[in-house]
Amino acid sequence: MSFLTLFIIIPALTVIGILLCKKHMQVKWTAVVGMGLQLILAIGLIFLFLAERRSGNMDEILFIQDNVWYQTLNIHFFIGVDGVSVAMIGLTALVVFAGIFASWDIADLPREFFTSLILLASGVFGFFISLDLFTMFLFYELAVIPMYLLIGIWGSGPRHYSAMKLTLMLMGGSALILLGILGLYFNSAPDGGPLTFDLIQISKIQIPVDAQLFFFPLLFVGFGVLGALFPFHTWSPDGHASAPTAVSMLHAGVLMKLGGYGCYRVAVFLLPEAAHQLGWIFLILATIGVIYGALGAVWQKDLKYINAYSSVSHCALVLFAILIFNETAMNGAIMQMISHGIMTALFFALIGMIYGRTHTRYINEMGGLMKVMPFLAVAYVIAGLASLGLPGFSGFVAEMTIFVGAFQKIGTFYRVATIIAASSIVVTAVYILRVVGILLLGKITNPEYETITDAKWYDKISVVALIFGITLIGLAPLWLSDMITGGLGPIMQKLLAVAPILN
Amino acid sequence: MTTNQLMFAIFSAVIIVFSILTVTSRRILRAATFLLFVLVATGGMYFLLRFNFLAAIQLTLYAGGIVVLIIFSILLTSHISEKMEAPGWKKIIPALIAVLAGAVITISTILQYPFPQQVMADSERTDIRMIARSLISTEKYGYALPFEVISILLLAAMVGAIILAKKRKD
Amino acid sequence: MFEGVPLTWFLITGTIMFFIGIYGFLVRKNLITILMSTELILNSVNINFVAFNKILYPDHLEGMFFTIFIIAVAAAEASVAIAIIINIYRRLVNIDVEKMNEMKY
Amino acid sequence: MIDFSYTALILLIPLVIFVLSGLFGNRFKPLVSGIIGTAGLFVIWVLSLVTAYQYFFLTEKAADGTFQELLAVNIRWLTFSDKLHIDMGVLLDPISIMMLLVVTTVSFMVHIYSIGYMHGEKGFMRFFSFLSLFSFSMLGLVVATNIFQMYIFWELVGVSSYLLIGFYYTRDSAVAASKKAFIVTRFADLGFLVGILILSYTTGTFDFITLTGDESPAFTSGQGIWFMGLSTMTWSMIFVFIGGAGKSAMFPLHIWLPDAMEGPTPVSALIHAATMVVAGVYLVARLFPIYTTTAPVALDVVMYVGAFSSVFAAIIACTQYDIKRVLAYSTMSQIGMMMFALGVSGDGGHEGLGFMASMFHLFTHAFFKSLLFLAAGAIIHAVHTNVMNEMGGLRKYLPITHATFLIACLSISGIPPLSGFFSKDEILAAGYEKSLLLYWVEMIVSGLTAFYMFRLYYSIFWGKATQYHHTPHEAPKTMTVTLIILAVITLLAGFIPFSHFVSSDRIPFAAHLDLSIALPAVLVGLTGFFVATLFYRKETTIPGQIFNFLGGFSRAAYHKFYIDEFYLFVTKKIIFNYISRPIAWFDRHIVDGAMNGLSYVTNEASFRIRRFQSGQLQQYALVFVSGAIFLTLFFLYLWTH
Amino acid sequence: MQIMRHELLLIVITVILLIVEIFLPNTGKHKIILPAILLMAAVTIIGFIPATPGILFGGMYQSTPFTVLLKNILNLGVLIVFIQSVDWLKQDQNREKVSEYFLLILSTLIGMNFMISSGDFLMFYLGLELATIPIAALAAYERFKEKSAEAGVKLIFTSALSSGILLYGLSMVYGTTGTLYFSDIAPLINGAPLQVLAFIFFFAGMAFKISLVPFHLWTADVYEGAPVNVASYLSVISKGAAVFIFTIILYTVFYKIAELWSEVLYIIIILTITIGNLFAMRQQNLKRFLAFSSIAQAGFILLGIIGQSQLGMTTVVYFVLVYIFSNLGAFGVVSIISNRTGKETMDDYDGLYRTNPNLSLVMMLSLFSLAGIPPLAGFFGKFFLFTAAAEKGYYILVLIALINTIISLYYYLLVIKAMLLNNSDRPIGYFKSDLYTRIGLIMCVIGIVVVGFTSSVYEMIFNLGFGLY
Repeated sequence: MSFLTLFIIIPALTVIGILLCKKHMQVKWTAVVGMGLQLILAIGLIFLFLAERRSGNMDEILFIQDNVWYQTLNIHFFIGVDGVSVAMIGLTALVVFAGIFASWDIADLPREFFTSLILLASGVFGFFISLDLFTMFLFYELAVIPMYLLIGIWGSGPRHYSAMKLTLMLMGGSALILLGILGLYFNSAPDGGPLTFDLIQISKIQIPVDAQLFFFPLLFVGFGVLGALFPFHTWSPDGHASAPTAVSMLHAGVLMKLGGYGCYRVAVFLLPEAAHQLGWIFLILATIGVIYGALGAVWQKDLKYINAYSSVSHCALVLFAILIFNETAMNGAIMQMISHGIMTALFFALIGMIYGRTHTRYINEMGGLMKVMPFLAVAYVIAGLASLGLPGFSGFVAEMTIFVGAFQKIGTFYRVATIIAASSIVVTAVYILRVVGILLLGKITNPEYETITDAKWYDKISVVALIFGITLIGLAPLWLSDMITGGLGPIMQKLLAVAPILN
Repeated sequence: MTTNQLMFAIFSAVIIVFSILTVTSRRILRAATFLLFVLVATGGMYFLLRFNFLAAIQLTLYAGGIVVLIIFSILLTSHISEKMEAPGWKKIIPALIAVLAGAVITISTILQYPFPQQVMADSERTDIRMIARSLISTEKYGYALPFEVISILLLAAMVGAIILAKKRKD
Repeated sequence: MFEGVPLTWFLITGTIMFFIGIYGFLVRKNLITILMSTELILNSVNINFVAFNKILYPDHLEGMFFTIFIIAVAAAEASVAIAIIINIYRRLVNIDVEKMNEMKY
Repeated sequence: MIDFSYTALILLIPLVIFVLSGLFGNRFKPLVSGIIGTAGLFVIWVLSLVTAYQYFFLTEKAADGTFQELLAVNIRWLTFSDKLHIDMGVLLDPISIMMLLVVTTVSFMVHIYSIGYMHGEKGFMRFFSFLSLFSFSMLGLVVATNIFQMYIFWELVGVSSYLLIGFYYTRDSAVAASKKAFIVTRFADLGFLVGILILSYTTGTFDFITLTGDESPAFTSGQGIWFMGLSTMTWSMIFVFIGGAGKSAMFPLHIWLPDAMEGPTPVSALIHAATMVVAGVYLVARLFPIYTTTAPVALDVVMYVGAFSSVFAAIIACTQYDIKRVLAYSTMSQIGMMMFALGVSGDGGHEGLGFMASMFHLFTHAFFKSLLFLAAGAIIHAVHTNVMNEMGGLRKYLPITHATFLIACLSISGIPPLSGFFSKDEILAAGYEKSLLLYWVEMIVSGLTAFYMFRLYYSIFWGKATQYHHTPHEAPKTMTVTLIILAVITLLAGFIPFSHFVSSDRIPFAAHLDLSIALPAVLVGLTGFFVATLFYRKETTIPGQIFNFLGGFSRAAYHKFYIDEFYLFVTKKIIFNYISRPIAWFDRHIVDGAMNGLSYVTNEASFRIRRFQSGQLQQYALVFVSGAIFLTLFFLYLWTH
Repeated sequence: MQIMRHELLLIVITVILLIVEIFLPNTGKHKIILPAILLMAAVTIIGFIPATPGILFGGMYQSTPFTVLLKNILNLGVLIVFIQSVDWLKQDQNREKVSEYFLLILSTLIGMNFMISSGDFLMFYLGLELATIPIAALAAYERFKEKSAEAGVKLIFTSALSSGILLYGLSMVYGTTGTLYFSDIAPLINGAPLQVLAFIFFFAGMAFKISLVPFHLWTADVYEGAPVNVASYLSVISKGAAVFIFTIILYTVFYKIAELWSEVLYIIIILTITIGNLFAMRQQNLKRFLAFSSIAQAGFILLGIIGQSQLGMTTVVYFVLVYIFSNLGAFGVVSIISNRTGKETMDDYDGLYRTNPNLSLVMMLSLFSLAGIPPLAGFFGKFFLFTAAAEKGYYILVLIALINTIISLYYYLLVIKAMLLNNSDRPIGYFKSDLYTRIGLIMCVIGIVVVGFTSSVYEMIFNLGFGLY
C-alpha cells in the first residue's frame, strides 16, 4: 500500500465530509482542510521523491502500488510516480488549493460546487498517479464530467452552450482515447501471454508498426483535444469564458495538462515509431496553434477570451515541444505545463476577482483599475509578465528550454517551426500589454469603479500561493528541471531507439 | 394427377383465394367468414398430411374458437352492414412491393434449397395414443413441460383479458 | 414425394399465405381485420411445420406439436388482443388503426 | 589572485532592495525607501570602484599582457542538455568593469537626483523599487558570464524600462509609450533569441569566455553557407545584432526611444541615455571577436546601420521642439556613432581603435548625456513644460543648470578639451581608416550635433524672454549636486587613458590624438555652434525660412520621416485588422462553426428522420417487414456475391 | 426440484398470490402488496443459493450455473420494479387491480425463466410468448387513458407480427435441420441460403424484443403510453431476458454461422445506436426519451455479442446487470414524479434539483451511468463492451459506437441540464417519496455505484459465461 493512494482517498473523504456539512462555512473549511492536506501531501511527495533520488534510488517509477482489479481483463490498480508526475501532482495540488480560496464567494449551492470541484481534482490526481491505462482513462473521464455541472450551474454568459460544447468535445476526445487504449491493450502481447493495460509493461514491448500508425493519431488527437490542439481547441474559449473562477483555474491550469501529459505519457511513449513517422503532421498543427492562439488573443475584448486564446497558444507550445522528441524540449514541455498551469490559474483567479468587482469582463468597459485595486492589478501585471515569458518567472524557463531544445533538432523544418513558435513571444507581449494598458492603467473610465475594494484575505491567499509558485520555479528552476529530466529517461531511450539521430 | 395432388390443389387454391379475400374484403363479417374458410382449408391440409388429430384441433380450436371470438368482437364493435373504407394507394403500394419482394425472395430461396430425398412417410394416421403419450412424456420428444407452460400462458392471458375487459364499477 | 405432392408445394402455399397475411396486416384499417391477418400468418407457419414434419422428418412429431402450441398461443394472443380492442372501442368508439397515432415522433 | 566573489553583492543588493521595497514599500515612509535605495546604490558604486581598482591595478595580467577574463562567480541555474546550460555569474573583464562603473555611477547620481526630483510624487517608493530593479537587471546584463544570462537580464532591463516609462500610469501617452517600448524591443529580442539559438546550436555553448576565446568553436564551426549566401555564424550575429539594435534604438527599431521620454526625467537620464540604450553596443562589443573573425558581413551591417541611424537621428533632432525628444534623438545619433565605430573596427591593437573609441564614447556619452537629461529635468522641474518654444531666457533663473548644461553641450559637440571631443575624435579617426564616405557622413553628424544642441541651449537659456506663471527657481540641492558632479566628470573624463584599459583584444595600447582628424572635427563642431548661435541666440526668422525652404524634407524630418505612422499602419491596420481580426473571425466562424455545424447536422438529421416514427402501427410494421426482407436480400444476394 | 427451482418458486408464489387475492375484500386489495414483495424478495434470495445444474425433459429444459445467474439478475430487477410500483399501485384508480399486476408480471417472469432455460425452440417460443402477451395487457392496464390502450394495441400487434415472422424462420430451421432441440440443430447449421433466411427471420423476431432498429418502432410509443413501471419492466427485464437468450442461442445454436450473424449485427448495431440516439436527442417526454435511450443501449449491448468470446458474453450479462440498475433508477424517478405530479416532460423537470435534490441526484447518477461516466458502473459496462468488440478487431465499429456515446451523453446531459442548470417559474414542488420508492431507488444507486468497483461480480459472470472460442 503506497501512500500515493492518499491522493485519491483524501479527496474522497473531503467530498464525503462536504456532503455531511450543513452550513456554508463548514463546507468551505472542510474543502480548505482537505485540499490543504492534499497540498501538504504533494509537497511532502516532492521532498520524498527528491530524497529517494538523492539516496540513489533510480527506479523508473517510485512508490509503486499494484493491486489486481479485474483479473480476467488483467486490469490493475497500479499507481506510482516518476519525476514528471510528481511535478504535475505538485501543480495540481497548488492550483486546487488556490482554487478553493478563489471560489470563496460562491453563494449558490456551495456544497455541490465544492463537491464537484474536488471530484474533478481527484480525477486529475488519479490520472497523474495511474500507471494502468484503464484506471488512467477512468480518472480522465472522471475529471472531465464535473466540468459540465460546474460551468453549467455556476458559470456566466452562454454557460449552457459552453458547458455542453466543452463536455461533448472532450468526450469526443476521450472516445478516441478509449479506442486507442483498446488498441494498445490488444497489441500488448505480440508474443502471446496475457494482454495488459500496464503502461510500463506496454512501454517495454514492441507494438507492430502498422498498429502504431493506426492508433497514434487516435491517441494524440484524443488527448490533444484536451490539450487544445488546433483545430480542436474551440471548446476552450467558450468554456473558459463561461466557467466560474475556480473552474477556469482548474481547467486551464490542470485539466488541459491532462491532454499534454497524455500525449506525452501514452501517445508518444508507447507508440514511438508512429510518433516519429507522423509527428510532423501534429507538429505543424501545434505550430499553427502557438501562433494562431496568440494572434487570436490580440483581437479579443473579453478578458477570459484573451486568456483562453493565450492558453491555446501556450498549450500548443507544450504539444509542439513534445513532438520535437528530444530531451531538452520534452523537459521544456513538462515545465511549460507546470508553468502555464500556475500562471493561467493565477490569471483566471484574478479575472474572476476583477469580474466580481466590476461585473464585466470587457476590457473596454474598464480602465484605470490600478488605482482602486492595486493588489489585484499588480498581481495581474505579474501574471501578465509571467505569461509573456519574463525571466524570473516560470514561463521564461519553460519557453526557453523548449526553444533551445527544439532548435537542437536537426532539420530545417524543425528550425523554421521553432522560429515561428518563438515569434509568439512578441505577439504575447502585444496582447498582454494591451490588456494591462487598457484595463489597469490610465484613468478610471467608469466612475462607479471609484468605490470598489481591493482583494479580500481569501483572494490574497489564492493569489499569493500562485505567485509564489511561478516565482519559485522562475528563480530556481534547476531542481524542477532535474526532477523532470530523471523521468524522461525511459521515453528518450525509446525514441532514440527509433531514430538514433534525435538528439 | 393423383388424388392427393388434386386435393392439395383444391385446398391450396381455397387457402390462397380466400386469404386474399380475407385481407381485401370491405365487409368485415365477410372477411371473418373467408378467414374461416381458410382455416378450414388448412385443416384439410393437415388431414391430407394424415394429421387427423391436428386437423380436429384446427377445426375446433381455430375455426370454432378463435373465429367465433373474432366474430363476437366484430359484432361488439362494428355495424354489420358497414363497408370499410378501402385503404389508400399510399398504403397499398409500399405494402405490395414489400410483400411481393418478400414472397419472391422467400420462394426462390425455398426452391433453391436441396431438400433431402423425401422420406417415404408412413401414410398412416398419426396414432392418437402416441400423441397422448408424447404430451405427458418427460423424455426427449415429450411435451409435458410445454404443456404446463402453455397453461400458465393461458391463465395469464385470461387474467389479462379479464382486467382489461371488465367494466369499472363507477 | 409425399404421395404425389412435393414438399415445396406446401411450402409455397404457406409462404404465399404468409405474405398475404402480412399484406393484410400492412393495409387493413380495422384492428380486428389486422388480427385476422395475424391468424393467417400463424396458419401459414403451421402449414410449413406440419409439411416438414410429415414429409421430411416423420420420425418424431415435433412439427405437429409445435403447431398445436402455436394454435394455443394464437388463441391466448387473440383473447388479449380482442380484450384490448374492446377496451379501445369503449374509449374511442372506433377501432381504426390509423387513428391510433396519438404518440409519435 | 584576488577573490572577486564579493562582486555578487553588486547584483544582490539592488535585488534585495527591490524585493523589500516591492513587498513592504507601502509600510515605509516614502523618503525612507528613497534613502534605502540610494544607500544601496552607494554601496554598489563603492564596490564597483573597488572592483575596478583591484582588477586594473592589482590583478596580474596574463602572460601576453592581456587583461584576464575572470569568472568571479558562476552558479548553474538551469540545465538544457549536457553541453548547454545557463549559469548565473559575474564575468569581469575591461569592458564589463567599464560598464559597471558607468552604470553604478549614473545610477547612483540618478538616485540622488530623484530624491529631489520625485519629491512629493505619489509613487515615490514604487519609483525607487523600480529603479532598484533596473539597476539589478542592468548590472546583471553587464556582468553576464554567458549569452543566455545576458538575454535574461536583457529582458529584465526591458521590463524595468517598461515599468519606468509607464510610471505615470494614469497618463495615456505614458502607457502607450511604455507599451511601444516594450513591444518594439521585444520584437528585437526575438531576433536576439534566434541569434542565440543559432549560435548555441552551432557552437554548443553559451559561455562568453569560450565563445570569444582563442579556440572558440564559433571560429571553427558554422562557417559554411547556410542561407542566402551567408554563413550560419553571420546570420547568428546579424540576429544578435537585431536584438542590440532594438535596445539601442537603431534604425528602424528606434521608434520607441523618443516616446520613452514620457517617463520621469531621471529615468530618461539613466535608462534612455546612459545605460540601457547602450546595451546593444555592449552586446556587439561582447561578441566582437566573433564579429570580426567569422562574421565581417554582420559587422558591416552594424556599421551601416550605425552610420545611417546617426545621421538620420541628427536630422530629426534639428526639427524637434520637445527638449527631451531632441535629447532622445541625439542619444540615438550618438549610439549610432558608437555602432559605427564598432563596425569600422578591426581586431587587435591599433586596428581595434574603433572598438576602443566606441567604448570610450559610450563611457563619456553616458556622463554628458545623463547630465543633459538631468539638467533638462531641472529645467522642466522649474518651468513645468517640455516644449522649448515656451521657454527662453532661463539663464538668469537657473544658473547652475545653465552652466552644467552648457558644459554638456560643448562636450557632445566635440569641443576640446571636454570628454566628448576625445571620444568622438577617436571614432572619426577609426572611420577615416575604414571608409572615407562614412567618415564624412559622421563629420556631418557631428556638425549637426553641435547645431541642434546649441539650438536647444539657446532656445532654453537665451532667446525671447518668456513670461512664466511662477518665477522659475533653481532645483533643490540633491539635484544640483548631481549636476555638478556629472559636469566635473564630463570635464575630466576625456583625459582618462582609455586605451590602456579597454581594447578589442584586451591588450593595452596607446591611442594618440591625430590632429588631421581632430581639427576638421572641431571646426565642423564650431560651425554647427556658430550657425546655431546665429539662428537662435536672438529670436530670428531664419530657421523658419530655412524650414520652409527645405519644404517637404523638413516637414518629413519634423514628422520623424513618418516612421511612426508607418509602424502604426503596419501594426494597427495590417496585423491587427488583417491578421488578428480575421483569425478571431476564422476561429469563431470556421473552426467553431465546424463544431457547431456538426451539431447542427446531427440535429437536422434527427429532425428529418422523425417521420419514421409516425405513430402509425402499420407503418411500423412496414418498416419491420421491409427491414427483415432487406436484410435477407442483402445477405443472400449482395453479401455473398 | 432443485434444477427448476426458480420457475417452480415463481409458480408457487404466483399461485399463493392468486389464492390470497380471492380472500381479500374488494376494498383491501392493496394489502397484497407487501406479501407480494416479501415473497419476491424471498425468491430472489433463495435464487442465489447454488443450484444443481442439469437437463430435464430430454433436453427441453436446461439449467446451468450461468442460466441461474441470469435468472437471479432478472429476479433482482423484478424485485426492484415491484418495489418501485408500490406508489403507483396505491393510487385510487389502480387499487382494485393490484393483484393482477403482480400476477401478470410474475407470469411473464416465469416465461422469461423458461425462455432462458429452454433447450429447444418450442420452449423458447412459449417462453417468449409468455413473456410478451401478459405485458401487452399490462401496457393497456390504465384503462382510463387512451394512450395506454394505444400502447397495448401497438405492443400486441407488433408482437404478433414479429412472432409470426420469427415462427416462419423457426419453421425453416426445422425444415432444414429436422429438429428443434438446440443441441441437435447446432451441428446441422451450414449457412445454406434458406438457413440464412431463416436466421434473419428469427433475428427479426428477437430484434423486436430487444428493440433493435429497424424493428424498434413500437418501443417509444409503448413506453410512453404504458404505465411507467410497465415501461421500465419492458425496458430492462423483458429486454434483458431477450438479450440473454439471444446471446445463448447465437453462441450455442448458430455458432457455425457466426460470421454471418456478426455481419448482420454489425449493420444493426450501427443503425440501432445511431437512430436510437438521433431520436432520443429531440424527445421531450421522459418516458419516450428513455425508450429511445434504451434502444441505443441495446445497440451497445450487441457490441458484446459481436465479440463472440467469453469476454463478450460476460460483458453482455454484466452490462445488462448494470443497465438494470441504471435504467430502473431513471425510471424510478420518472415514475414517482409522474405519479405525484403527472408531469413527464423535460420542461417540467426544470429546477428539480432545487426542490427535490435527492431525486435529481438519483436521476443524475442513473443517467451518468447510462452514459458511461466513471466511476459509475455504466462506465465499466461500456468499457468492457467496447473491449469485447475490439478484441475481435471491430475497431471501426467501436469508433462509431464511441462517437455515438457523445450524442448519447448530449441528451443525457439535457435532462441533467433541466434538473440542475435550468430554473423554472413553476418547478415541481417538494414532495416526500414513500418508503418503498426510496428503498427501490437506494437499491439502484447501490447497484450503480458498487457494481463497477467490485470486480468480483464481473469475475463471477466471467467464470460462468462461455464464448465461441
